[in-house]
This record gives sequence, structure tokens and C-alpha cells, in this order.
Amino acid sequence: MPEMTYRDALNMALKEEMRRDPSVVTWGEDVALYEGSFKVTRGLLAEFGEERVKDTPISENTIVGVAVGAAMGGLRPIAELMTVNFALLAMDQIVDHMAKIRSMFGGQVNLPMVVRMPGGGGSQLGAQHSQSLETYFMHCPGLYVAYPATPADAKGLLKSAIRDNNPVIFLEHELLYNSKGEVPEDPEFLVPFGQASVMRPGTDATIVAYARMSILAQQAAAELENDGISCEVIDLRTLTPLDTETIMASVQRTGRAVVVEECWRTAGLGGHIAATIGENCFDTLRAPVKRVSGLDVPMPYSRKIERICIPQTETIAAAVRELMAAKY
Amino acid sequence: MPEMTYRDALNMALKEEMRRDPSVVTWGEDVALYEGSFKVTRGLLAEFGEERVKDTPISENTIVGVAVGAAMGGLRPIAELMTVNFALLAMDQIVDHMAKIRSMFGGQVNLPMVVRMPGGGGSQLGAQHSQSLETYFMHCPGLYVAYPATPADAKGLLKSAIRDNNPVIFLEHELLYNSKGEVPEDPEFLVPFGQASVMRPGTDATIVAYARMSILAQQAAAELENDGISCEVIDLRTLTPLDTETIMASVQRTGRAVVVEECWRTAGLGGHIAATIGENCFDTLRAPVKRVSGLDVPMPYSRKIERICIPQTETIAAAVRELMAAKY
Amino acid sequence: METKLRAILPDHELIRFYEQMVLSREFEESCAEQYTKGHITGFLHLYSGQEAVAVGATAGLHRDDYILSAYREHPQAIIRGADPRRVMAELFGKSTGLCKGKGGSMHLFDPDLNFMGGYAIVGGQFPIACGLAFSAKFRGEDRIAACFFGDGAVNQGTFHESLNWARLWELPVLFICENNFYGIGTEVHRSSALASIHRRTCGYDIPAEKVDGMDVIAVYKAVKYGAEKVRETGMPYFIEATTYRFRGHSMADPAKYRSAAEHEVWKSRDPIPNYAKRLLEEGIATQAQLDAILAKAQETVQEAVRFAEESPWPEDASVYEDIYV
Amino acid sequence: METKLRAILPDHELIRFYEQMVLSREFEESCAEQYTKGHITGFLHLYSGQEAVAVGATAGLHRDDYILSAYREHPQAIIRGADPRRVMAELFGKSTGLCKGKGGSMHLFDPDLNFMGGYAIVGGQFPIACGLAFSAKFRGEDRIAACFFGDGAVNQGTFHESLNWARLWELPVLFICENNFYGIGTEVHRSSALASIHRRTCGYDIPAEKVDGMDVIAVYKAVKYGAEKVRETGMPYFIEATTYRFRGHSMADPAKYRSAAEHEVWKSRDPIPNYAKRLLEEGIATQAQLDAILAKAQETVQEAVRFAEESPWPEDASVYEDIYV
Ligand SMILES: Cc1ncc(C[n+]2csc(CCOP(=O)(O)OP(=O)(O)O)c2C)c(N)n1
Ligand SMILES: Cc1ncc(C[n+]2csc(CCOP(=O)(O)OP(=O)(O)O)c2C)c(N)n1
Ligand SMILES: [Mg+2]
Ligand SMILES: [Mg+2]
Repeated sequence: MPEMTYRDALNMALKEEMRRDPSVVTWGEDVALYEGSFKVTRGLLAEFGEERVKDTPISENTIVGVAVGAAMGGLRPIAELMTVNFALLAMDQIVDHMAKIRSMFGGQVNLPMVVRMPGGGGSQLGAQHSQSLETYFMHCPGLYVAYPATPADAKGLLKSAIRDNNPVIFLEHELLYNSKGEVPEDPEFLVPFGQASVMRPGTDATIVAYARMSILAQQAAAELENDGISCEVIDLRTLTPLDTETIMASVQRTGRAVVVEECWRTAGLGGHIAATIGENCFDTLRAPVKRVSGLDVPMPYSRKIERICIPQTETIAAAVRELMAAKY
Repeated sequence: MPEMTYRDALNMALKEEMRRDPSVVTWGEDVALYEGSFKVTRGLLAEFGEERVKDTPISENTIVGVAVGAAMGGLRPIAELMTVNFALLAMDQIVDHMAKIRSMFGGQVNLPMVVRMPGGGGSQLGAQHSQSLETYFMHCPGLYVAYPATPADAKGLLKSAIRDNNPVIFLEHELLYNSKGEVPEDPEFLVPFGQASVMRPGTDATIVAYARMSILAQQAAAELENDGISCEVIDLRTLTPLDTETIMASVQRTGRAVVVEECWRTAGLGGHIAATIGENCFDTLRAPVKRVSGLDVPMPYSRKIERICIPQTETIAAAVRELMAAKY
Repeated sequence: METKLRAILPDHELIRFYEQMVLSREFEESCAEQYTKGHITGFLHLYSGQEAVAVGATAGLHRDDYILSAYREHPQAIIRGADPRRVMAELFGKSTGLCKGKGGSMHLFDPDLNFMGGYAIVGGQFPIACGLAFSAKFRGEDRIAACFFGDGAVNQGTFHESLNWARLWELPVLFICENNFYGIGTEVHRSSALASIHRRTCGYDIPAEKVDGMDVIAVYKAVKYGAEKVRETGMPYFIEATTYRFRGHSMADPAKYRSAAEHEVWKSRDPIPNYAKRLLEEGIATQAQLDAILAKAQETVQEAVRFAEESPWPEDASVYEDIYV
Repeated sequence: METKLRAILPDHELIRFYEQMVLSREFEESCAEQYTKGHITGFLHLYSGQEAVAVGATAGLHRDDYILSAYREHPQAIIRGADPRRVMAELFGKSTGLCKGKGGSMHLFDPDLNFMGGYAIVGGQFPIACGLAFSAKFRGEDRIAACFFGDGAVNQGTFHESLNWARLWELPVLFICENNFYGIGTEVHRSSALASIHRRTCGYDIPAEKVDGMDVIAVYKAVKYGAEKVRETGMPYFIEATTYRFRGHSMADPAKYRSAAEHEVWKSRDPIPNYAKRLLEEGIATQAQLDAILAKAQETVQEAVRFAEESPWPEDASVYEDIYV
């Protein structure tokens, strides 16, 4: 299997699916001629032409809404929002339309569409450009939400998203674009939705994470191994559907859980996962479920303090250590 | 103390604060001439004139953004969005601007502003008009979020919101507008933010709720009393700041907790509260924290099935009974 | 001088316009009654007064063309061919409704009729119409998307974004503004810097036209022309139809913001009796025929109510259905 | 024939224009260097090439007038009076920065200067400018809000909503579009149905004017005129200044979408040397004076860098500060 970057794996998925199905089209700000602000759409315009790969005006709500309409009309659009932050301008089309149309029209129409958006903090982009808004999408029935951690999952999940007949929010982490890993070349390689991946088996504690947080959790687990603490790392892959089964099975065994979320802690998705664990594993939990979260602050620009606001390998490791040390 | 409706209590708060401070201004769709779609702004135009009470075009993002600018310029604007559903069109100004401006500009400016919005389901308005989006606002540092349950709190919290120098999201429940209660006439009557109210003391279980859910929780508690189950009902009043102290003190005593949220369960604010209880009361919890939540579905129109999608008195009571019955 | 009706369309089509307008009116007035009785709940926005727009416009479109509208859309769905019984059942929240009782008054939808939905977020349908038009263009289909909206909707950001987009991508969208001069209680000149709505397209280089929305024939001609232009050029076109709603914004609105005098003027322009007069004057129909049409419409509506009443409620389990595929 | 400079402004002001443009350019080019060295991180959008707009416009405004801009705003803040040292420190993320290191390059702000912020959400500043203008009008202050934005921003919904709003509420807003013909890699005619941006105000009944944004004097005159109109009428006014950025969109952009030929044409219109030529030709400054101005600007910028380098980082505890009052 060739090694490639998360970015290239996404690019491969886009190309394969566009080759496979002529009804797959894509648009967004600067995705065509400029080949994407993060270059994920590199080569698409050249290969598929300007009817299928289109630049748009800076009009996020309409970028999504046109995709909603096109999907209703039978195409399989992939809309890119330049970053997840701009999804705030498109919440109306995402939450009120994309997520609801099938249901409010009594199931008479499908929306086979994907909205791709890079997100996450850590690049010193300040408060308006560093948000982790995954909770907003997860807290919206009618959407699927994928957020890959590895290049292979990036490919496999994006391909599944494009083939799925439900509307999918597809998040990509800006700091993972250059990360490398083995990626199957098979154009039929798909990663199914709703199946978390056990990135690392372990016995003492379960770390539940997603996207870049899973990578940091793996690093933390490796570090903890040296201290004789064995962590199971679960990468969720999709936030909706959420693979509660895998999570619960693991926590039933380990008796301890840390949930890592890049988003703000208050009312973040980690609370839901922690609460769900609490509901299902009350008898087996040997310590309270811990959350490691983004701080409840608008992201500061300065790298010196930005770092504090995002979970890091050491904060994850510290949380596990605390959990192990606590006497209950 | 006179009895009055939640609607009139809000109206009284608006009038008192506009009399008290000439820099308080208000605008929104149909708030002036039409006196508000739910008549909360009745009499304002007549008393305060068209410079202070203004109708706007249907442009939600700009309704909020103009308030952001006016607050920056030293006024105390109260913007009304006709319902919380339309806040999805204004998420950019709410989350990216209103919540962040103070912090991202290094604390050099305050935004003493309020965005009022009626919300909640249960009126057969269908998927696009029945949302409970409180999680979105609570999951956004930089905002305060108030959501009164009673007429007295409606008055006292709105007055506090208007006087506060921070940006406040002020939610009102559509099904509470006609509810009645005693309301202090004192124009200095304020309900402070971050102080939950213990609506009903109890010893067996704690029910944490907000807004209309608190009213239903009270009814459930009354019913349960007949079965010899004593519930403490905590009405949060403000979601941010969240009064964790009052919640924890109660759960420490009762050992059992039910969190009631009108919003969708997945990634909803109830998960955060449940997780926080789990973290803080691990030793004293005698059963897992239960959540009673809105179903994870776009709201159906038909009243027959809409009802199922929203927590009801009986579902809350059933959750408490289950909790009491469970053996751990 | 007005052109004679027969010079425009054959008799049976002229009569169908009348039938459709009468059915629309009867349907809406029956809804009001059912709302008062508590059979219809939620928001109910009635179309009475605006019938000439929906009837004329639908006739000016091809059967294949997509139609999208807002929440004041019962007649638009029915004229396009939706079964009045299933529309009424939807309003009753019954499982036999057009959307199984999940949509309600504001969310009618029938893909078989290319009726692509009633939307309740003001301005929500603009980008969706563009998307549908794109899909048609992409597949080289000869169909256009007709997007209905009100005078209040033109101040929403999506209006701007979508008009710009439609022109830029050269999409076959026919924008039809039903200017009834009010967005709830706000008169158009108090919400729009430029109250003459069709003139707002100048910034997008989209041709526009204003038409008397109380005259079904004028609307028909304008929409037919506009739709042809869209088909011919592959570009958007814009029609402003001035009209009036005889009732309040919704059943909850007593409409006190409008003067009795204003109301009277518009009542005198009621599209139904005025059109009836023309049909009679030009000898296209007799009074007896018109009476029969009304009777038949009333019967259809009664039958719709009966059907809705007798239909079963949705099953509880259905709340989890139709969300994901 | 061009009017002679002296007919327009006294020498010291003419010279100040030059000083400000040179300082802007030097500041930006120094930022590029500091970015390459890793001292400045995140996104960095440089203003080089567009100096005539900020300098001319700021001079055309009153000191009391509000200024708002987007993320390409360092020179706008500095020309308004922000200390270059504190601006550079902000870019370095230091606690002495204009916003204590919390804002960074895209979020400069100084209320004492009525510089009401750099915004990073394209179109985010439109409604805020309207709100500031409203607050000024409400209090009867003689000030206006000048709102800068790019050619890419005009397709955002907020543009439409805010222009309509400003005209409807009669707000003193001066809209200044810096049309540098690109929004990142997308040329204006590929994003706007009507590429002649000032013509887009026709739908709002807002007067508009186009000006050569490479000519500081032309910009100054247009903005002075526009600002006076706004003050006089209490209504919005719109200026499109055509200009060019000599660098990529941000430091990450090699700008391959623009031809070398195009770049050359615009380079020949560089506002700084062209203005220098006029100053020399009209005997307003000698070459020696101009050289001294450059030297001083370089010194100011070096001092700014030194200050930024030596400044302390924000304290960790500061992450919880400045959020709530
Ligand atoms: C985004 C949004 N904002 C506000 C509303 C509330 N609302 C419903 S209808 C309406 C007025 C719309 O007026 P217009 O577009 O003229 O349509 P009409 O009702 O006259 O047919 C408003 C403000 C809404 N449904 N959606
Ligand atoms: C809402 C939003 N969408 C997209 C972006 C990403 N983005 C940053 S700058 C830019 C182009 C803006 O172009 P223009 O308005 O012409 O300003 P210029 O960069 O030319 O000064 C884009 C798309 C953003 N910051 N905000
Ligand atoms: Mg209207
Ligand atoms: Mg530009």
C-alpha cells in the first residue's frame, strides 16, 4: 500500500468517485482554477472540466443551498466550504434544509450530497478562523457527520460519504492534511459509517477521540505505555452515526474512560459521549468519565496561549494518569 | 404582587428598562407597528417612538450585526429575532462576532446587547419552526444565555440581561407566553445570572431543567409526590453562566439526577450537565444520571406524533420512577 | 383595449383558469373554517386574493418545470395537480397527507408533479431553486425552475446570493415575486430601499418585468414569455406580480395595519369575479356554467375535508422513519 | 489634464500622503520577512499595492469617523494612527500588541482611534458598520462609518442586507470597495454577475462612484466628497476604488492565476513611485526629501520589529481574560 498524505487521500477519493459516477459534481470558493485553498481539489478541474468542478462566489449559504437543490434534482454534489468557520453563514441551509428536507417532505426525496469543510484550531488564525464546530452538526438529526483521523480513513470515509444517499457533513482537520499513512489504492475501498476504529487496544482505560484528537490520543497512549498504563484508543470516524457499541464494549472492559474533544467543553459533544458512557456503564466504571476539551474561550491568536486552549498529548496523558491515580 | 403572564412580564421589563435608560433601543421584524409577532413589544412604539423601536427588513444576520455595531457604538440594543429558528441565519453574527469581538480585540470594547428570541416546539409548526437551539448558544463562549421558566424570572432575567455589559442570548418559550404567575412590580427587581432556582425541594432525586421543561418537571414532581417520591426541581434560569454549584449540592444530597432538555438528545446540553454531574458526584450517585430529551428527529407537524418528540410530564415522571426502581 | 380572451387561449383553458381560481379560493376558505374548528393547527397562511398569480403562472410553465414556493402554497400545489384530499389531509396532520403529516401547511411537496416544496424559512427556497435549475441544465433537460417568493423575502441575503449566482452560472430560473405589499405587518416601502421590486435586479443584469397579479391572463402571458426567455437564453428572468392577500398574514393576524379603504380597493380587483365578468362578457361561459364550477369546487373541497377527517393519524413509530435513507 | 497637487492640498499634507504610503509598504514588506522567519504565524494578507486607497481615504475622513475593514488592514490601522510597534507586536502575538496578542494580523482594533476592527469573516463588517452608524445618528453625532471591503465580499448576503438597511434607515455609512479584481484566486467577473461593482448599488438607490485606487489624490477627493455627501444627506454613499495587490492573497499564495503581463501593467501603476514623480515634478519635494522619508519609514519599521521581538508573550492566565466583563 502506498504512503500518502491525508490531503492526497482525499484528493484520490474525489477523483475516483468522480470517475465512477458522472453525476458527482463539486463546487466551492476557489476549488476549481485555484485547486482549493488547501489544495484538496488539485487536478479536478483539469480532469473533469468546468461543468463538474466549479468556482463559486463567496456566498456560503447559497453554496450549500445550491447543493441541496442539485441533490434534489438527482445529482450528487460535493460542496466545499473553505473552512468550517464559514459554515456559520450556512447554518440555515445546513440545519433548516439539508438536514430536514427528506423528513419534512415525508421521505419523498433524498439528498445525496456532501459538504466538505476543513476545521480545527492550532494554526494561529485567531478567534474567527479556529473553531471546532463539530458539535453543531452532531446536534442536528438528519445529517451524518464524518471526521477522519488518518489518510486511509480520509479516503474511505469520503468515498462512503459520496456514495451515501443521505446528506453528509464531512470535516477535515487542517493540521492533518500533511500527515502521512498507508492508503489502499483499491477504488472500491470504503470505510463504512458508524464503525469506530480501535486504533490501539488496551486494558486500563479507554480514550474516545476523533480526528486530530485521535492522533494525539495515540501519542498519549504510547507515552503512557512507558508508565505501564495500557490505553485503548477509539477513533470515532463518524460522529453520526455514533458507534456507541464499540465505546461501551471497551469501557465495560477497562472501567475507565477519557473523552477527548477539540471543541469547547461546555455543551460539547464530549458531554454527550461521557453521559452515554455514564448511562451504560454505571456498574463497571471505576472512576468518573473524564473529558479533555478545548477551553471555553474564543481562540486567541498568539501561539503561546493558543496552545493551552486545545487538548495536547500531554493534557490527554495527564487526564489518564489522574484517572488511574484517583481512588474511589 | 400582581399576577401576570410571562408575555406581560417581559413587556414590563422592556418598558421599565427603556424608561430607565435612554440608550436602550430595540428592533426586529414587526416589533414596532405590529407590536411583535408574539406581542411582547406591545406599546413600545407608542411610548418610545420610532427612533428607539424599529421595524427591520427580513434580514436576520444583519438584525444581529447592526446590534453588534450599535453596542460597540455605546447603545444598548435589544434585537428580536421572530423565532429562534431564524437565528440559524444569524449564526455568523452571533457566534463569529457578538461572542468574539470583546475577546479577539483584547477586551477593548464591550457589547451590552441582548438578542431576544422565542423558541421551543409543541405548536405544530413543523421541522423548520419548532427547534430548540439552546445548545448552539450554550456551546459558544462569549455569550450569556438566559431562558426563563416563570413570569417573575422572565421579568427579572430580561432586566438583568439588558443591564449586563456582556452580550446575552435571551430565549423565551412560545408555549409559556400565556402562563401566569406573580411578578414583582418593583422596577429594581432583578434576577441575577448564574443562580439556578430550586423550584421545589426534595430528597430522593434531583430534576435539572430549564424553561418550559422546568414547568413540566414541577408537574412531574407533584405527581411523583403521590407515589411517595420526593423530587428536587432545579430550574437553571441561565444556561450560561451555569450554576453547577446548586446542581451538585442537590445531587450530593439526593444521589439521583434526571436532566431534562427540550433540545435534541445527541450532543445536547443535557449531556454536558449529566457529564458534569458524573464528574463531580461519582461517589454519591446511586444510579446513572438520566436524560429526558427531545427525540433526535426533525420535528414532525402532526400533533399526534409531535407530542412524542418533546419531553412531557409523564416521560419525566417515568424517568424518575425508573431511576428509583433501578438496583445498582 | 384589452385583447379578447379567445385570441389568447382556447375556451377550455380559459375556463380551467376559472375553475382553478375558484377551487383555490374555496380550498383556502375551507381551511380557515377547519382551523377555527381546531382540525388544522400550527400556522396557516391563506392565499385568498392571490389566485391569479398561481393559476396564470402554472399555466405559463411546462409540466416538467420545477416549482418551489414559500409557506402560502396550498393552491400552488393543487393547481399543479396535487390531490386536494391529500393536501387537506396533510393540513390535518394525517398519515394520508401529501407528506404523511410530517410537513403540514407550510411544507407541501410532490416530486411526481415537480412541485419541489413549500419552505417556511423566508428566502430558503432561492438557492434550492438554483440547484434544481443547475441539475436540469447539467443534464441538458429542457426544464426550468420557477421560484415563487414574497416581497418580504427580497431583503434576505439568499435573494442576493442566488440572483447573482443564477446569472453567473447561467441557470434557468424564473423568479416570481408575489408582491402583496406586506411581509406580515410591514409594508414593502418600509422594508425595501427600492420598493419597486423588479427594479432590484439591475445589480445582477437580470431582465425583469412587472405584471398585474390580479389579472390571471396578464400573469399567464408574462410567465409564458418569461419561461420562454429562460429556456431560450438559459438565463434567469424575473417577474414581479403585484397582488394582495385578502386575509391576514396567517390565521393569527387580524391585519389591523391595513386600512379598510385599501382593502376595499383591492377587493374591487378580486381576480375571480373580475375574470368571471370577462368570461361572461366575451361569451366564453354562461352564469350557469360558472355556478356549476363553484358548486363542483365546493364539492371537491368538502370531499377533501371528509377524506382528511376520516384518515388515520400517523403511527407513533413513524417519527423515526423518513429521516435517513 | 491633471489638477496640480498644490491646488488641492498644502504641501505638508501632500507629503504626509507619501510618508504614509511608504510606511505602509515598508511595514508590509517587513511583515513578509518576519513571516518567513517564523515570527509572524497564521494568515498574513499584505496590502502592498493598495496603499493609495487607505491613505487617500483616511485623509478624506474626519478623525471622529469610524473605520472598519477586513483582514488586509495593517496599513489602515497605522495610517489612522495606530503605533506601528504595537501593530507589529500584535502580529508577533505579544502581550504589548494592539489587542494583547489575542487578535493577530486579521483583528486589529483601536477604539481610541475609532478604528473599529479588522474582521476575518468576509462580509462580517457590513452590518457592524451600519450599527455604528446608527449609534452615531441616534446620538446626533456628526460622524460617519467608513466600511472597507473587497470585491469578493459583495456577493455575500450581508452586503445586500446591509446596503438595503443603510438606505432604508438612512444611516451615515460610506461603503468603500477596494476592488483589486481578485478574491483569492477568483477574478471579479467570475464571481460577480455585474463585474462593475459600483453599479450594483442601483438596487438600493444608493449613489455610487468609481475611482482610480492607484491614485492617492483621486481617492482622497472621492472619499472627501463621498463623506461630505453622507454627512449632508445622512444617507449611505458607495465608492469603488480599483486597485491591485502586488502580492498573493496571503503569504501562502503564489498567485499563479495572474499573468506576468497583467502584473506588469499594474506594477507600472504602483501608487508610490507615480506619486513620487508628481511630487518631484511639481516641486513639492526633492529626491533627497523622499529618500529621507523612506529611510525614516524603514527605521520606524525596524523599531517596530525590535519592539515586537523584545516584548513579552501573554501570560497563560490571560486566556480567560477579556471574554466577559
Ligand atoms: C428567515 C425567516 N424570518 C422570519 C420569518 C417569519 N415570517 C414568516 S412570513 C414572514 C413575512 C414574509 O413576507 P413575504 O415574503 O412578503 O410573504 P407573504 O407572507 O406576504 O406571502 C415572516 C417575517 C420566517 N419564516 N423566516
Ligand atoms: C465568510 C468567509 N468565506 C470565505 C473566507 C475565505 N476568504 C478569505 S479572504 C477571501 C477572498 C476575499 O476577497 P476580497 O473581498 O476581494 O478581498 P481581498 O482579499 O481581495 O482584499 C476568502 C474567500 C472568509 N474569510 N470568510
Ligand atoms: Mg408579502
Ligand atoms: Mg479582492
